Amino acid sequence: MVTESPLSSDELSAWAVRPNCGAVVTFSGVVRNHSRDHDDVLALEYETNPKFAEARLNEIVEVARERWTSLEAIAIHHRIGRVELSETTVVVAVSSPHRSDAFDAARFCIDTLKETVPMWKREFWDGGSAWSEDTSPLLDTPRP
Amino acid sequence: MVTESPLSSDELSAWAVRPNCGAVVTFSGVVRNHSRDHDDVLALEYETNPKFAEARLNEIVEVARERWTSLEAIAIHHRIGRVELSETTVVVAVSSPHRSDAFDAARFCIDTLKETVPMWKREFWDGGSAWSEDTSPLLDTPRP
Amino acid sequence: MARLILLGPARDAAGVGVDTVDGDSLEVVLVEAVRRYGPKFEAILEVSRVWVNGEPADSAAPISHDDEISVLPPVSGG
Amino acid sequence: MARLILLGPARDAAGVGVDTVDGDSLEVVLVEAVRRYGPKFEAILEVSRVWVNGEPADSAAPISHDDEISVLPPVSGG
Repeated sequence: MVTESPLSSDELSAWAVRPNCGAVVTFSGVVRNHSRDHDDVLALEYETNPKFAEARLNEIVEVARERWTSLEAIAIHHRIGRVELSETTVVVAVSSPHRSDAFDAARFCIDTLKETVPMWKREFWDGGSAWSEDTSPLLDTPRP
Repeated sequence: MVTESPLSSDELSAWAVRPNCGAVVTFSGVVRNHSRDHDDVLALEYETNPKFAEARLNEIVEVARERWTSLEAIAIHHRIGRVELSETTVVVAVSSPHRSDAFDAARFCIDTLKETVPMWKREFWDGGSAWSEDTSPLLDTPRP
Repeated sequence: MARLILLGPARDAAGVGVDTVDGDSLEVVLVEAVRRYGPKFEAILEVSRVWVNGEPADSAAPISHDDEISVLPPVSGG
Repeated sequence: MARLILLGPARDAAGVGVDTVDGDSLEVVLVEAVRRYGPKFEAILEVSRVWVNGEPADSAAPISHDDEISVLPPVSGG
């Protein structure tokens, strides 16, 4: 899902714990102080069409479930709007009885998200802002 | 480190957030209700020599830092003593400017831990207990 | 005629986020959009994907008045 | 003579976690341990690693009275 509220990797990670799962992998994307073009980033601002973004996030989750059938819980939450330095922009949480599948699926989710979800970030630094130039052409969701 | 207190992946994950890091990967090992030999596991009990275990955990962290020089924060916490169903047995948290390094290093830590840290778990089920037979010969810490 | 949705850098370049543009095919609508918004928008359009009603579409796709056309520049989520 | 530390399944098989065993080499100490604890311990020892003072050691390693020998069966941490 996409949300304008602060994200908590804790909540999603706790949600992913299941009695039959020995492994929970969490990826958190965090606003860092530098980008490809600026070394004094203060905040990011994400813009999207939430309907498009959520549809694509759901497709990623579906494909991951087909590729790694051992997965139990899996979710992707992406924050939109303005996000300050060190705040969380995206959380992926995956649980499985098998840690290898949990790692592979979590990585697939974040790697795929960056290429298939319509989402644009603006970088804010002291005195200015611009759209991020660290972009990827928008691709279709990969097949399972 | 090893500890008899409950582990919190939240704390370690929050600790790993650094201003120059865009990626935080967390792995949590959780007591699951089945093992290779039993499908009604209620708890695990970990036994170790804490001095040996901590030395080996520190070596894993050192090797990971040498292999993935972009790493910022990295820590491995392992619980010892009795751990109940769905409680956390081990947490690995890694942050890096680059998500690929964070994923690789987190996976390396948990995979290596399972082969190089002197630690033995006993499985408890309704009416009995036994040492886990899902074991690995104790290996030396790999070179960087 | 169709509803045109311009997102992210495409919105900035066009100076507008939502517009109504005439045309009975996707190609005709986009030619009119370029005429209206100028070369900065054209440069972004060239590297963008265009969806009709939330789905990738061909430039020959016929357009009717209740269609929604979205211009999606290269993305930077995550 | 040395201090022998038996961990995990090795402790269970020996029926003791810490013991004092005579011998001036690692090999001699372990032969005495097998004699003392029996075949169940021997079976585990065969698949275990043995450390002296916290480091992997060869069976020919000389042992003095303040050495600490640890028997480390196959592990199951994580």
